[in-house]
Amino acid sequence: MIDAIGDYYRTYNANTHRAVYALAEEATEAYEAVRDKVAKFVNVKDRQEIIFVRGTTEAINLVAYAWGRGHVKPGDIIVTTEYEHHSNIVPWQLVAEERGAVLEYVRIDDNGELILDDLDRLLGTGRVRLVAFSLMSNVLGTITDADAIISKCKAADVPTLVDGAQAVPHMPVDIASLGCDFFAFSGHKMLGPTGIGILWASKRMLGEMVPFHGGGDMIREVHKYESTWNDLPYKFEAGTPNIADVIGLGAAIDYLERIGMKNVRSHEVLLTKYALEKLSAVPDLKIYGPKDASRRGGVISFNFQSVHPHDVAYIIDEAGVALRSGHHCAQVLMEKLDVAATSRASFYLYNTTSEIDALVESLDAVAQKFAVRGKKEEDGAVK
Amino acid sequence: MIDAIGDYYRTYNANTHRAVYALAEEATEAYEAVRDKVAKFVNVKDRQEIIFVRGTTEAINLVAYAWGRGHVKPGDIIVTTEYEHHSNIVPWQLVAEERGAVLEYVRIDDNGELILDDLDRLLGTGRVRLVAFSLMSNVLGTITDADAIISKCKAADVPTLVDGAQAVPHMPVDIASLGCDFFAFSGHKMLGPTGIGILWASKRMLGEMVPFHGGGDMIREVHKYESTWNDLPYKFEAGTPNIADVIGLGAAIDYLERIGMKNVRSHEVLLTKYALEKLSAVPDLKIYGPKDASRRGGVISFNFQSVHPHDVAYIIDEAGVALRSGHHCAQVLMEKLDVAATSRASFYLYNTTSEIDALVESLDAVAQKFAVRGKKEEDGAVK
Amino acid sequence: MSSGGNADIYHEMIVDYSRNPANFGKIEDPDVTFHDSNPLCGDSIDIDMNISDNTVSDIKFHGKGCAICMACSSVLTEITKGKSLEDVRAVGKDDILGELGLEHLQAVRIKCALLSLKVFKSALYTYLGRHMQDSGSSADPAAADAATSSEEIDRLKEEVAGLY
Amino acid sequence: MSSGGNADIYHEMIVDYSRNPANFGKIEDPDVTFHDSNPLCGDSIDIDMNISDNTVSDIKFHGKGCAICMACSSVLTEITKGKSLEDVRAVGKDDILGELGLEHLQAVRIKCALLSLKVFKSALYTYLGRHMQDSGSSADPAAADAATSSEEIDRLKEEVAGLY
Ligand SMILES: Cc1ncc(COP(=O)(O)O)c(C=O)c1O
Ligand SMILES: Cc1ncc(COP(=O)(O)O)c(C=O)c1O
Repeated sequence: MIDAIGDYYRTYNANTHRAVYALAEEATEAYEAVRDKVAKFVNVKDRQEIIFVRGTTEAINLVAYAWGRGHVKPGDIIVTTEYEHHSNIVPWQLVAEERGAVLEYVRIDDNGELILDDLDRLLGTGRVRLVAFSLMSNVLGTITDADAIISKCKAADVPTLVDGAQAVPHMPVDIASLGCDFFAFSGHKMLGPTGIGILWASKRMLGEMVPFHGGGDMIREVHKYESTWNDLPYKFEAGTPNIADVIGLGAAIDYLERIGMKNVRSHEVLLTKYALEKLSAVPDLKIYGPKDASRRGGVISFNFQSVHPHDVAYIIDEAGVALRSGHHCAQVLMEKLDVAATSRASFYLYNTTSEIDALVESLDAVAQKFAVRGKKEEDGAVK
Repeated sequence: MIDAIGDYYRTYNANTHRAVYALAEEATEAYEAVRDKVAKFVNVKDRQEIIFVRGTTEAINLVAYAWGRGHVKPGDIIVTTEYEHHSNIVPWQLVAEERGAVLEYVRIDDNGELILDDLDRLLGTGRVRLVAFSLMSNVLGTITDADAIISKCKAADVPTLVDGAQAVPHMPVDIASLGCDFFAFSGHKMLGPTGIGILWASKRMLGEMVPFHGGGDMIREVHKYESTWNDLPYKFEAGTPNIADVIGLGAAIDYLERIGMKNVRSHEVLLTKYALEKLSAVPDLKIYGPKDASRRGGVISFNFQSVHPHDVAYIIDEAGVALRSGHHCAQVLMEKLDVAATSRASFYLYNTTSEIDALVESLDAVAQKFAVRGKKEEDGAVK
Repeated sequence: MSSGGNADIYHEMIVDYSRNPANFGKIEDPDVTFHDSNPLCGDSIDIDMNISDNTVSDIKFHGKGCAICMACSSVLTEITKGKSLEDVRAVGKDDILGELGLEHLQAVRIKCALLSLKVFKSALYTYLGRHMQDSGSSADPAAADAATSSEEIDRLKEEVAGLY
Repeated sequence: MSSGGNADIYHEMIVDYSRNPANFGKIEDPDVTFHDSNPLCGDSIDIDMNISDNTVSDIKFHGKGCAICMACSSVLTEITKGKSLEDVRAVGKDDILGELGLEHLQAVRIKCALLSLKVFKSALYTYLGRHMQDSGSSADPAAADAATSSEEIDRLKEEVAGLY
């Protein structure tokens, strides 16, 4: 991936689409070839439906502006879930406020899975305009039952938006067979560069959408007082595109395809199973999300009852497994779990069981340091 | 620049801001250090006013959405100029249409300079809400008399937006002494990577603006039914930032500062003077824009009377000077010049007079091939 | 890095056509006219046609374009003029490119070469669509004879969409 | 790549404070209270104070935070409790960090350490601002004595803004 980006700058660094000369042609071809790669990778038939954006966040905001503002009416309901990333909540809060609509949530149960009865109840009102959910929670690891949600929504003629940022890097994803209307994901979560992401939307939806950013490349003809728009997907790609990072993303997809997403997934299931088992033995550790590795991805969130996750991450910085502490951009979920933050271990294709052993060892050391077995007297009490 | 990006991915590839561990800290520090570099480079005192975006296009659209939609009222006038890039026209067309306002143009004279009487006339209506103009035309090379425009606007209490995409790479720019309200530019035009650009806006303006993209990092607290926003500049930087390219931009700025923008500019003035002289001798060639190299930058647009610029660029692809043909995302200007496209040569710090000689030589060859001296009979006539 | 041989495509025939395009101009009150442009390069072409006895009795083009565009537009009008609708429906990109030795044109220039073909096919389905309606409401047996199924028109539209 | 010695900052004193924070809790009906949070880590702190005779007569904190945050909040309340307003206005970050041996804390953790100081200073200017208004409309000589110029309040606000 790094090589692909370096190559780009060293050899065919020229703006895409704009110029006639040979450099530009090579850049355009490389850029457009990645569009085909992406389409194939997530099984999209029509390359014109693949729009390059900065990341999942921009993808969802694009939908919120270019579709949402035109289609959400006062009194409408937008549905999301309690385990969403902020990028699948805040854009809808903003649209809802602007359009006089309301945002409602599908709740999660104690196992960290969605309570689909909530969806039935909301759809029953007849006022739902959009259902937006992530295919895999980036905190709990839960794999959403997308088929169930989408078929319910289809029956109610309600469009669906799927946040695939966490899922696409970790399991095979087939957009055509999902049957959703919008799908968003990010390059940097799948071994690709930062600054690039993808919005897929069906031709039908794209046809209903007004332009988002105005500027170069998204136009057909600009006149002083009116303009016409370029064909799809360019209508939604204004300005100089992030050419180098698109090419870098292409290299990342090549790499993942060589390994095979099925293999990525099965490796993670193994690691997750192993990790869940080992972590259960750490004293005083609460593990969130489904316990069954086949129903979840390889992110595991947990907390000591009496050591702040911030401290945990800091102390075990050397363990060799990426351990993050924080709200993971999921404060609504944190509020639900009644914590400020969690620690989160993420497993990917390059991780091994011995790294999990190292993680568990350092967690044991933290437990010892803070002597978590001996509870502190105040324990959350407020005098 | 390439090295800086490669280093980033090889060593401190981790998301900024989010995690505690050391990698993330280095990434955050490197990312934030570039914010300081940018501020210093264009003389901005307050680093909180520097917002990282994808490019000039996104910067201007951000203003159009987050400020424009809240401040432009029916009947208002937004003023731009005839030599703007599409990215400083189309966003205003979209706002104007949405808000029932009108977009008006400051025209250019035969020398390719703005007719400031038009601005006086428009400001005289008392209905102007914003004046948006580029500091240097990317087609004509004209350096805008920004001081005159901004002082007129200040006197009328009208905010100004400056498109600095073409100017910042080619001449010293001092935002503080300009006194505008918004300033936009792109990394890829200043030897930096694609996918990164900057919006500067005064604290006062930023204070009047609603968030643009909702999502991670731009929030302070997210609750189910309402959220609060992060401090500046993060309020306007939602989602995973384009960390690697920000770091790459930092390397580009270091490079430009080592050379010195004054030196960049004076080298270009020399080249431009030389090129204008040589190009005037090519048969049948019309040169657009100011003839005085001190009033213009180093892009020179020209056309043969009877060879399409598309063909010119294609034939002389080997000349060693980047020659582009097209509308250069300035179709309003093309309409004004009454051409479909122009050829455009761009000079930068690495160009030499011998490359200009090579360009002129190949233009002569084109002239010969198409025998431009012998006019074709139809010559634009329509039977 | 250079793709090499760029200038090869500018042989005498192309240069001649660009200086003296064939069938360049407008038809007064044509039976059908169509306009389109290439957003990236600004080329823009109009084609006017008269059609009688199921034959392209006259065709002219005007607009702005590069030498490739002008030469291909010239060739297109020369190939189609006087031909039956059936024959011109079968004209494809290879017919145009082959005539000018442009079989190996690079992807970016293909749009220059095929813009006029796109406009021509669009003009054709516009005419056929209109004609089909006419023939539905008239009793003219000749018109009924020439009437085209709507599937045929859809096929033409698809062909246009897939041209480049 | 690792910055090394991360764990060094978790010495006994920090761990103890995090398990048994000093002055942890709420004051019933306090003279002044203030809340703030760190958006990145989710730490959130409230400080309640009673002030009499220009002295911090009581101070308590509550909220969620990491060990560093808890320890620093504890030290802050211990340092300021019983001190005159003049003295506590001078308390700076080095006083807190020095007490806990955290002088070389990395940039990302500084926010954890100084959140409570930020909240404390904010509570202080809130109190002083309110007090200034009160003293303007009352004839209480003691209040007038303690009254602070609005410049002083601005200076405090600036200090808060520049803390990290
Ligand atoms: C004057 C001017 N404005 C705006 C832009 C648009 O910048 P970007 O494509 O990086 O968004 C450009 C160049 O591409 C430019 O030259
Ligand atoms: C589930 C989920 N949605 C959305 C995002 C946001 O993606 P980005 O920051 O690339 O816009 C992320 C991760 O960062 C994520 O995990």
